[in-house]
Amino acid sequence: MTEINKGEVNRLPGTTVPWNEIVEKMEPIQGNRDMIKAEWEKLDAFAYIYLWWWVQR
Amino acid sequence: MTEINKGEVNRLPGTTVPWNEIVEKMEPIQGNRDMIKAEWEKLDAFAYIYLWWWVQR
Amino acid sequence: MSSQMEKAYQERLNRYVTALNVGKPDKVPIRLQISEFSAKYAGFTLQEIYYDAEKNIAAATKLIQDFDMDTCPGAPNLWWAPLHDAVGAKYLKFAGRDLEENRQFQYVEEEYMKPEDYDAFIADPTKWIMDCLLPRIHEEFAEPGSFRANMALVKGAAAMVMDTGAKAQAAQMWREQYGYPTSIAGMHKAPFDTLGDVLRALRGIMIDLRKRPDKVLAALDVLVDHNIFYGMATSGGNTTLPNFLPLHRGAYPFLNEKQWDTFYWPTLKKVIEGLWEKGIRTMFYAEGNWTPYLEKIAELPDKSIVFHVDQTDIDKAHKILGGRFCISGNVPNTLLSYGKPEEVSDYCKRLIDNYAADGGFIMDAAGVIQYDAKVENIRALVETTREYGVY
Amino acid sequence: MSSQMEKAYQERLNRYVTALNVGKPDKVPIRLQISEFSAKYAGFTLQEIYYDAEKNIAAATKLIQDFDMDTCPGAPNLWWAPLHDAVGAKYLKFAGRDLEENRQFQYVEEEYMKPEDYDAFIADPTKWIMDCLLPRIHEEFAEPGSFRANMALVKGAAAMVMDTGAKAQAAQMWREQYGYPTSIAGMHKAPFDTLGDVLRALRGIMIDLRKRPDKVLAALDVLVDHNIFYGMATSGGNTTLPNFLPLHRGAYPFLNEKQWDTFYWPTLKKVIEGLWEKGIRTMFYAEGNWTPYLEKIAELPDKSIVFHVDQTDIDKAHKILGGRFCISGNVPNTLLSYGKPEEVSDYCKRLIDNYAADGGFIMDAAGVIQYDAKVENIRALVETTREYGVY
Repeated sequence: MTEINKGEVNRLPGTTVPWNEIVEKMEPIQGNRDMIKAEWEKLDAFAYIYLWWWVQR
Repeated sequence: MTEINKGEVNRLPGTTVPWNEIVEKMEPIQGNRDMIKAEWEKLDAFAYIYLWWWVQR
Repeated sequence: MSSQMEKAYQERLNRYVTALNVGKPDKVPIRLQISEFSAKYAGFTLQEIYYDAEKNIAAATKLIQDFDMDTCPGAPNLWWAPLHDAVGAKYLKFAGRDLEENRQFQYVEEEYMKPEDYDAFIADPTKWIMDCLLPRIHEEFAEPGSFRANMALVKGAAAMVMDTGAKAQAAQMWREQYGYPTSIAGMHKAPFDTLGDVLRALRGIMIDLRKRPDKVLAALDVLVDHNIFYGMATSGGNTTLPNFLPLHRGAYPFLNEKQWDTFYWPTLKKVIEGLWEKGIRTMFYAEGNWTPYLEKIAELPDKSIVFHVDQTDIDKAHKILGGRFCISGNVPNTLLSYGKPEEVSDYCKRLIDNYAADGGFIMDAAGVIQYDAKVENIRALVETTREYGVY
Repeated sequence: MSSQMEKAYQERLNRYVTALNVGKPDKVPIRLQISEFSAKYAGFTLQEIYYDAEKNIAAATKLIQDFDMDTCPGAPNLWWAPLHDAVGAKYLKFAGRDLEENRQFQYVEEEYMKPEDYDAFIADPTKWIMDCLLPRIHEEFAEPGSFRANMALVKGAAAMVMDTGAKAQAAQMWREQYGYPTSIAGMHKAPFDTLGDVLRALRGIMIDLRKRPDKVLAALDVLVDHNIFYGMATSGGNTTLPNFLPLHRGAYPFLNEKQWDTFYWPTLKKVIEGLWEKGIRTMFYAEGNWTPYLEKIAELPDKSIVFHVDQTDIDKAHKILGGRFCISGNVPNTLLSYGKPEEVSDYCKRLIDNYAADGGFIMDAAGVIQYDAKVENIRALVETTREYGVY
């Protein structure tokens, strides 16, 4: 079950699938972890904005 | 039921949800129909490319 | 970039930012917020503006070619209709599709969030938007997981990146080829408006204030950090230009004074202060009349907003907020539509005489300039301000 | 755009296109297809190339600043890893994540399409990709309709637009600031490779040829129009530059001659001819050895391909295809990695003497230039060709 259920995840503003939910699946990370995290978070923030855009008109 | 089932739709290359499947829901179109169609088809072609990109590597 | 255009850009930007910082620039800055008027002026139908991304940009370019302002009004469409079509979005009707090709867009107000949704919304609003709201408001996403719903997400997301990218490229082009900055970077909303506009709609939110005020307060609290993030993310972290805040339900007399104090102001204040802590100033675009609330608004940190005057008493706004906050506005849109150029000219001179003397003032229409404004009146506004508004 | 750079752009493009049209330009055009070597040369790790979009572009920019070629090799990454991470794509391993930060990507070959999928694929391949393939190859899309699956579609689509947009902007920048055209516009595949690479994998397709040849033929037939469309759409309709066709399973001796005639060639020929009817030339990037098939390839319409020589017998290729098709290649990658500059130089001179005399020849390495090439050998290739390759 990969679904994130309500309450299980601390979904802060700007996040849909937080990095700490995903990093486990990536381990062991062989190189520069911060670079991978930063890019994950940028695309995740876009997904967040996509959802909220329909509300923040 | 909005799902398109296999065989019901003539999904030509470059299309995912063909214009003729969607235009009925838009009727009556009040203005320039070609402009709306062209933009629908551009985004639909992108969706098509998104899917096939994972195959055409 | 030619150095001449870069110089013009810096001059305009400096004039604008000096006023935003309540200082006195060389001239009164001119910033017009324009939507459908650009289409009319450039000779495009409204359908073209909503559907054709290139004409949408070209309309704004035509304006800065012909009028000497300090900021580019930006592309006139607020929404790119093909993005809405791709997901089957129900809440806006556009020119050329549901409406005749020169009719202004219409919002279809409904309770897209139900009273029983409050708990799920409060617990995890982002997930609630995905799981509950989008299937209701996007016809193509009515059955999540279906082929069509999957296509709607792919196209919606792609279209948003395309639209954002086209507008960012346009801003770069206006800078390099015409020496113009844009007037705003990003946008956010008052938590009460986030809840009261698209989600619960006017009728729904007014009932909630009586029937379930605690839920409303809890939802508003949850929204504060989301709305701060939204402003930051949509501005791309820009701390030079103001972040647009279109204000709706807070205008007098939607709410009574107690309701305003309880439901509207506390969370809005937190959002504005939160952005200001990150260096982002809010363009407090006070549509309608905000006169009764000026003393409360004066509680905000100095310079944290530019207060935009629509039908607020500008004399009182100037007395209460002036010197601490930049003020912009307020040439009436009715005057721009039905008045004569001389009347517009006189109105602008009065504004400059009465409110611009110490700086901290930006010339603008009272509201967004739409299809009905007359070209000669816009010209009168711009030319009068340029000639008469020299410090 | 400065007129000097535009002039340089037109000169390079004209030289390149003249050769593509089997004509004799002023000099032998130099077109290098470079991937990981750019990273090494620019001083970036491979992880940076795969993860950081700006460094990926900067690496190619560094090459055209330092080497006088006729086309820009383009950004070195074939895939932007954050896009793959966002959907949890399983079939590629990237430097820095699954691999050390300077290891070349690895493809994880599996039968992502099962034998029992043929009928659904043949009936509606686009729907099959969405409904069956993506949940298998994208971990984040394992449960269509779930929150995470929906987010994977949103991010995947957005990332693709971002990546495509960044590369299009880079191409514009290479033209305006450096006077360089790119070497290709868009890509397509042989139907047999579409089926045999990602979908059925080598083992699967080889079994299918014996066990279910009719299904294979039906699937290949379905693919013809899709692959033509894919080439057109990814090129944006560009009819000046060739459309890249990386050829895999058709190299000798993957298939025996009868298999090649039956399964590989007929649908590939249709794709190439279909694109050529629309004005799009194919860059027939024949990886490996294609000597036994040269007579068949000669059946294609004049100029419809540029035939790229890797390990194909270049003498035979020149005899059979020369004069009707441009030929490119074939400086061995082993020579570029382990040879000396004088050896590279001599090899280039031999190529020019033997195959370039009548025009219709483009200097290039035999295969894509990767991490192991030596800088001094690339320099020898470029400088020798520039000096010696003057008509």
